[in-house]
Amino acid sequence: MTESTEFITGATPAAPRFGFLLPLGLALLPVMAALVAAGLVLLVLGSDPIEYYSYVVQRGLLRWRGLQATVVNMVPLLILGGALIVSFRSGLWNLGIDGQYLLGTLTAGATAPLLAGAFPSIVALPLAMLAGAVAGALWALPPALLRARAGINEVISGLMMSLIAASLTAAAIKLWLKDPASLEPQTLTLPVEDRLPLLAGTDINIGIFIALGLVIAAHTLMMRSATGLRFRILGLNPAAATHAGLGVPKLTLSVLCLSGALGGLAGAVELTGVLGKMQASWHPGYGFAVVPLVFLARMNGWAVIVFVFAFSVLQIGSASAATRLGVPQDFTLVLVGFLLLFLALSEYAGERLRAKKV
Amino acid sequence: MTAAPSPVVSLREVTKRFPGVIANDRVSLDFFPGEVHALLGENGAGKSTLISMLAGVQRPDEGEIAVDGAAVAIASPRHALSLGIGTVYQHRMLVPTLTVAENLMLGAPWWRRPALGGVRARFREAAAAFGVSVDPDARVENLSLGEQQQVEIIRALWRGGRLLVLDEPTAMLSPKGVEELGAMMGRMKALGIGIVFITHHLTEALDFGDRVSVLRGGRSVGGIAPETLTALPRADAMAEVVRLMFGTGLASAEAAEGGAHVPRALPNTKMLEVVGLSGRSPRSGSSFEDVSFHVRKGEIFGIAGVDGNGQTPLAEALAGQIAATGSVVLDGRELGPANVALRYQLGLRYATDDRNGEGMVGKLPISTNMVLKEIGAAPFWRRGIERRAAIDAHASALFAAHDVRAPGIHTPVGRLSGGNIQKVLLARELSGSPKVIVYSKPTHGLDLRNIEATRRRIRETAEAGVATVLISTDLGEVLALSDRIGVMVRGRLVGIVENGPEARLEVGRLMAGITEREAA
Amino acid sequence: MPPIFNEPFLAALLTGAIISALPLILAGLGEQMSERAGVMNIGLEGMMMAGALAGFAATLAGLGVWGGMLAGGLVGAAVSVIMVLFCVRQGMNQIIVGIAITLGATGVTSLMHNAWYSRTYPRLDAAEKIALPGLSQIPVLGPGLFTHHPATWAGLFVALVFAFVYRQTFLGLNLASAGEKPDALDAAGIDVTRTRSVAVMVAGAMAGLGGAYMAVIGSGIFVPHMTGGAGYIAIVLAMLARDRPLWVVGGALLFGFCLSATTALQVGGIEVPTDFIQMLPFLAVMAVLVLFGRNARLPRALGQPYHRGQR
Amino acid sequence: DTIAIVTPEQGTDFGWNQQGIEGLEAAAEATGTEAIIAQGLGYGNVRPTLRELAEDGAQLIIAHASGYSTEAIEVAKEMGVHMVTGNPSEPPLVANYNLTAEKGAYLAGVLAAKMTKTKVLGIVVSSESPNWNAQSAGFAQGVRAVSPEIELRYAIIGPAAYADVAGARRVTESVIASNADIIFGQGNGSSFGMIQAVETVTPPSGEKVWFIDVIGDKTSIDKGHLLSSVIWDMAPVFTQMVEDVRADVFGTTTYALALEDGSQRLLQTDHIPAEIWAELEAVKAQIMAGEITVDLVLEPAATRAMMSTTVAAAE
Ligand SMILES: Nc1ncnc2c1ncn2[C@@H]1O[C@H](COP(=O)(O)OP(=O)(O)OP(=O)(O)O)[C@@H](O)[C@H]1O
Ligand SMILES: Nc1ncnc2c1ncn2[C@@H]1O[C@H](COP(=O)(O)OP(=O)(O)OP(=O)(O)O)[C@@H](O)[C@H]1O
Ligand SMILES: [Mg+2]
Ligand SMILES: [Mg+2]
Repeated sequence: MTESTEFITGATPAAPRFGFLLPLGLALLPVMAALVAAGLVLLVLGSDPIEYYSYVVQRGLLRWRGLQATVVNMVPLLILGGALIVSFRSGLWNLGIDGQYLLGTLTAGATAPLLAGAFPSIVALPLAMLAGAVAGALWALPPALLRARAGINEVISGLMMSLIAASLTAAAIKLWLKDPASLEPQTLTLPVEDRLPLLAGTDINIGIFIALGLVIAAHTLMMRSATGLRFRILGLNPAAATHAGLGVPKLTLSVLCLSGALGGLAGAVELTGVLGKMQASWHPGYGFAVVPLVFLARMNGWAVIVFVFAFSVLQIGSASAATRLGVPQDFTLVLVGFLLLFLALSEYAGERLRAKKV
Repeated sequence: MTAAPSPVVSLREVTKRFPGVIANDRVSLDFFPGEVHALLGENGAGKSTLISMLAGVQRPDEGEIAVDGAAVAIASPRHALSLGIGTVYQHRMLVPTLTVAENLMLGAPWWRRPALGGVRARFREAAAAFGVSVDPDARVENLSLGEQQQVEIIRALWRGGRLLVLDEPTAMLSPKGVEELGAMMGRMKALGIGIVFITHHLTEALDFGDRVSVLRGGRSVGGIAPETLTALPRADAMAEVVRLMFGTGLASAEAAEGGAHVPRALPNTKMLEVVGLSGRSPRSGSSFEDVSFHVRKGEIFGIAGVDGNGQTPLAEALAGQIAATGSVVLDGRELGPANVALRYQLGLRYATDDRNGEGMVGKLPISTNMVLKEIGAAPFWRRGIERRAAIDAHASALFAAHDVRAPGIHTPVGRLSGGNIQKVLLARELSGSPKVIVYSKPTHGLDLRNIEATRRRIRETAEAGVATVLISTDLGEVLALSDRIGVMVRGRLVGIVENGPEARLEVGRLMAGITEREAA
Repeated sequence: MPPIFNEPFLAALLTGAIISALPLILAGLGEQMSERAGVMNIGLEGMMMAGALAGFAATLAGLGVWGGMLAGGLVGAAVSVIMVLFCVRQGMNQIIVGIAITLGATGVTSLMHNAWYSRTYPRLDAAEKIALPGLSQIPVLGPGLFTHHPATWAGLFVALVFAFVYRQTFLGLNLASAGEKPDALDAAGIDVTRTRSVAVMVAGAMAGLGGAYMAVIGSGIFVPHMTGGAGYIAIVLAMLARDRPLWVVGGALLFGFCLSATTALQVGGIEVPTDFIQMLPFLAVMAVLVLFGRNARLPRALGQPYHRGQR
Repeated sequence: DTIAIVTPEQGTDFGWNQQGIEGLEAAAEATGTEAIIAQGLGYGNVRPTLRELAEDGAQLIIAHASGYSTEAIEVAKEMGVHMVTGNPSEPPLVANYNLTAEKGAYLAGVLAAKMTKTKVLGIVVSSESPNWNAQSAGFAQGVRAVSPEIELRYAIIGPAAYADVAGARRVTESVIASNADIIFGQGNGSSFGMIQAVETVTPPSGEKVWFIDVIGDKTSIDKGHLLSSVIWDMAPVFTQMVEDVRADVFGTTTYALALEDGSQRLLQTDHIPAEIWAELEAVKAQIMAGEITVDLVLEPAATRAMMSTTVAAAE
């Protein structure tokens, strides 16, 4: 069990509740830099950066419709952020997160429509979410067991389980769960009126509150609770965990399964809130979008919220900006790439500053 | 041995700061060829920092280092080596996954092929001369810390060079090992090599050192020049050094010798009884066999033996960290299968010797490390939620009581000096109401003042009725504290001796393996 | 079995398996070295995309297959310089930078394709193969296994070279030390930063070669996102193989053969859902993990920046 | 007025996306409406884009991927905008366009059957999506109509291998090695990998290999192997839709590619001998006259069955 874990647990002596203010301050400069760099690319493409960016802000943030889309877009990312906070702070690198998300979505997609037929939504949806969470936890179990029992690195097994999940969910839908009424291989659809209730007069469903609640919960769990401390010690020094009698295998199992459950829940909430059905081709790969955000946030739940919001604005805004200005959608990748790079730079500078202060 | 006129290396007004501490404050020292320069100072005095600048690991913030009188900015360990400055660090510097031989050769040009053959032979000789048997093809991670240190010393001696820096090289050596090291330093001297020798044992310093310098709070507070040292009667020299290190009268000189043992009358209630215990450490592979002994209420049972003879696994088994066969009865209750948490609750404590490896979580603050073994328990947690106030209060109290030297209770433990980490560890294990405490090398790496304080604490807690198992490679310590002494050789408890005037001789004979299995 | 399983068909299947395995081998070997030295290179996928475009462009420009491979390697290495500067030298978070590289490179190559090729879709001529005398005459297996472009043999040869380096040179020891206990390596007088930089750039070059191979020899054309996650599979192979280059080769070939098996079954008219067959290689890896998993321990200092003298 | 289309990939694939976009632009031209193109949106959740387009005043939106159907229908009802999907029509807002070219594919099958020398034909697809299935089945029927002996090799590159050129080339080369000398290839980006194979290898017996493409016209980038293509011209369909919206009869008829208006047709290249082309024209007439019926098969299993059973029959 002697593995490098510090780069994922990070040095975090009880991070102050608003410790994310510094990274935030340090975020503005790099954002500027990234925008300029990507702007040059836009110029090469022959379109006007200013126009593009103003579109992004317009459509992703300022316009009411866009803002709603942004908020809805945040839901799964936030819950996955919570899942990763739990696992990363424990020095366990749950890269199977995408697989757990898929299993959660699939399970919710398979159960929700039926449950909604049998019970009122108030009962049906929580049940479906529970099912999703359980599915996610179960999918996290093999890597967890391998890690806990034989010390087998969870990164490899996690990635494998994700790739398997992609094929398995597709096969399951095509072979057993397909909605006969639809040509496209997808599960039965949860009727719009049975989905998570919307905030009056908006496209925003209450999933956002569930998501926010979960991130904060995950953060508090890790930073203020006894269980969280046990998890963190596991991450920072497994030998010490053994020495202090924390039962490393049990901890490992609980961390990965908890993380997996959240992963599955993310899928269930998005399905019952927005998607309504799961398609065989559905693998959005949120995991790799969230992982860097969680690192940038230094695994601080509050900061994760901020970064996820900014990221969503960008996703929604740039989708329409590209449409309007005939810029290929893949330009967004370039923009995000630059942002991550420069943000990482400032995060690093911030760490330097912090180190000086201690 | 006449000290050559001009120094090999000199430090001029060197200052080094770290967040919250000035580790070295305008230190000036000269190191001469063919001379053993003993560098003394309490924990956190700045010894390791000073030599880390010689080794090119740290750069001075101010001041300069001169080699052969010419100022050089030592840019890297490589640079230091090329200048002929070799170092054995306080913390182990071997690659755990490589074999001993590979570690010994590390540093050669990258395109070459390692010629293991020759090294093996050479190493075997050197090791033999050192009185240890380490397999050159063994993976370093399977060696005990003691063995690892011996390998590093041999490596440094091989490299030779012009200045040899040894940071607490004797910390884990057996008495014989220490003698050997002394002899070797003698040979090096003869070759005109300068040696910097850091230790917490004044006796060693005075035995091997030609010149003594003392650091206090990062400052160089003087020392004793060779001529004076040779002239001065030992006792006076000792007193002088103690005065330099701690200011006047704080610590008595014979504390260095560990103080004398006073026989005590003890109640006859067996607090800890171990019968036919055997086990092996999955980490290190070293094991112990069929160990039986008991410890009465308030008794101190010493376990003497050279490092690497299975003491650590024994301690780990007692603490419930590793599985073992046989029986362990605590206060009349059979403890059964390994279970650290339960044993801790029942009042069995284990102060490990591997403070960085398992004893502490380096990146967490001192305050948290103080309650590492009570996570979730009141008053520090309520309904699973931590109560910082309670934790900090608890920490501050211990912090003061154990005289920990650090910027504050929120400093990450990893930043502390070796000795101060040890203090935090002891503070944690002694707090609460223990029934049995197992110490493993409790004072190793501590300075005189702390050794004295720690030993006093061990005595006091024992007198308060705590049954104590004291595992130590420092025979003086065992003799000074124990009521009875068991001796471990190759994983077996080869004998148990009542402490007394005859004990030292008897223990020595047992360790040398003269009498076989006449366990009391 | 159906008559269609004639020799040419089997040969094509084997050829296909090897050709689809090679990019994984090249990139995987690179990642393996980088991880051995303690640097987690998540940017592999991006470096492969960059190499693919560069290799394709160069060959298209008339530099030939070797010219293309060279270009791919160089560009891959160039991209990895970002990793060197930010992660190895500055000690920035390797995961973020890696993902940034992958996103950026994927995006840029897509844009370039859009600008240069999306109207004409230029295609390369087949890379000429050479048949290994003797071996390629072996019935059934021979033609498929031993008739390839020399670059294929070169790729496999690299694996042997790496194996030699790890076992037989100080470079091997240095790399391992940089990943296990960098301060010990530093204390022994070897520059950790330089050692890691070399490893990362080799990884970049190898990933670039892998991408170039895929574009120049594998497909003969470039389209956006064409590596389709090969980079991540290569990372898994590298982690799985730890310090054994030949395991990377074995793992990659396993993937290749599973892919060809799919085609064989379909063309043979045997009905198997593609999704299930897609899973086979991954299930196989899980099996390997369960059996030999204990070897999958990662270097202690993997992902940890090294700052001399820090406590 | 404004009409819009939402496509999963960039409209530069000489295929599904490009034809859709060009079709919409043509329709806008013909009906004097403004066109908004939202391309390359991937296969994820497109609700935000659909809503935005509706808000920007598009009265008619074509959700140009079978995966978009559910979202599209929901947004149509939510925002009262006309939406076109692959799902069954629900007038007045939702209309179905079934872009299946089984008839064109049938003709392609006839063409292939008449041209093949090795009597082995290959069908390579990038996925098992309904419109691919329809064409594969149509092709098979066309082949059978000419000769029961000809063998069919049916291979899927991967579940959703739309961009997997390397895989496409590998699979196609294998199929050719199994003696096929004409490849009927379906798969947006990956088609280029198939073409690459067709251009670079030959079956064991050394015949020249032909490629029959679908949806778009790749003549401009042909290197002499493009035998034909089942063209999907969506302009007529889209134009019809706009007019129906104006006439308030939107979705009362299903919108389909038809041989009649040439929206579904076989591309004539100069590689096709005149006499064979004449025969094809005759077959086309029979189909339109209803003398020949081409079954519409959409299910993967059913499609595969048509291949395997026939392979068995051929042995
Ligand atoms: N890298 C570092 N970062 C922060 N503080 C440090 C660092 N190195 C040393 N210090 C601090 O500098 C002071 C001197 O430490 P040093 O290790 O030199 O003491 P020492 O004399 O070697 O003590 P010991 O005898 O216990 O080893 C201590 O307060 C320590 O906390
Ligand atoms: N594989 C390892 N990983 C980490 N630390 C190790 C490893 N092997 C040994 N150690 C450290 O070395 C120390 C001594 O090693 P070991 O457990 O072998 O003691 P030992 O050989 O029984 O000698 P003694 O009992 O006298 O300490 C242990 O406390 C442990 O912290
Ligand atoms: Mg020290
Ligand atoms: Mg020990």
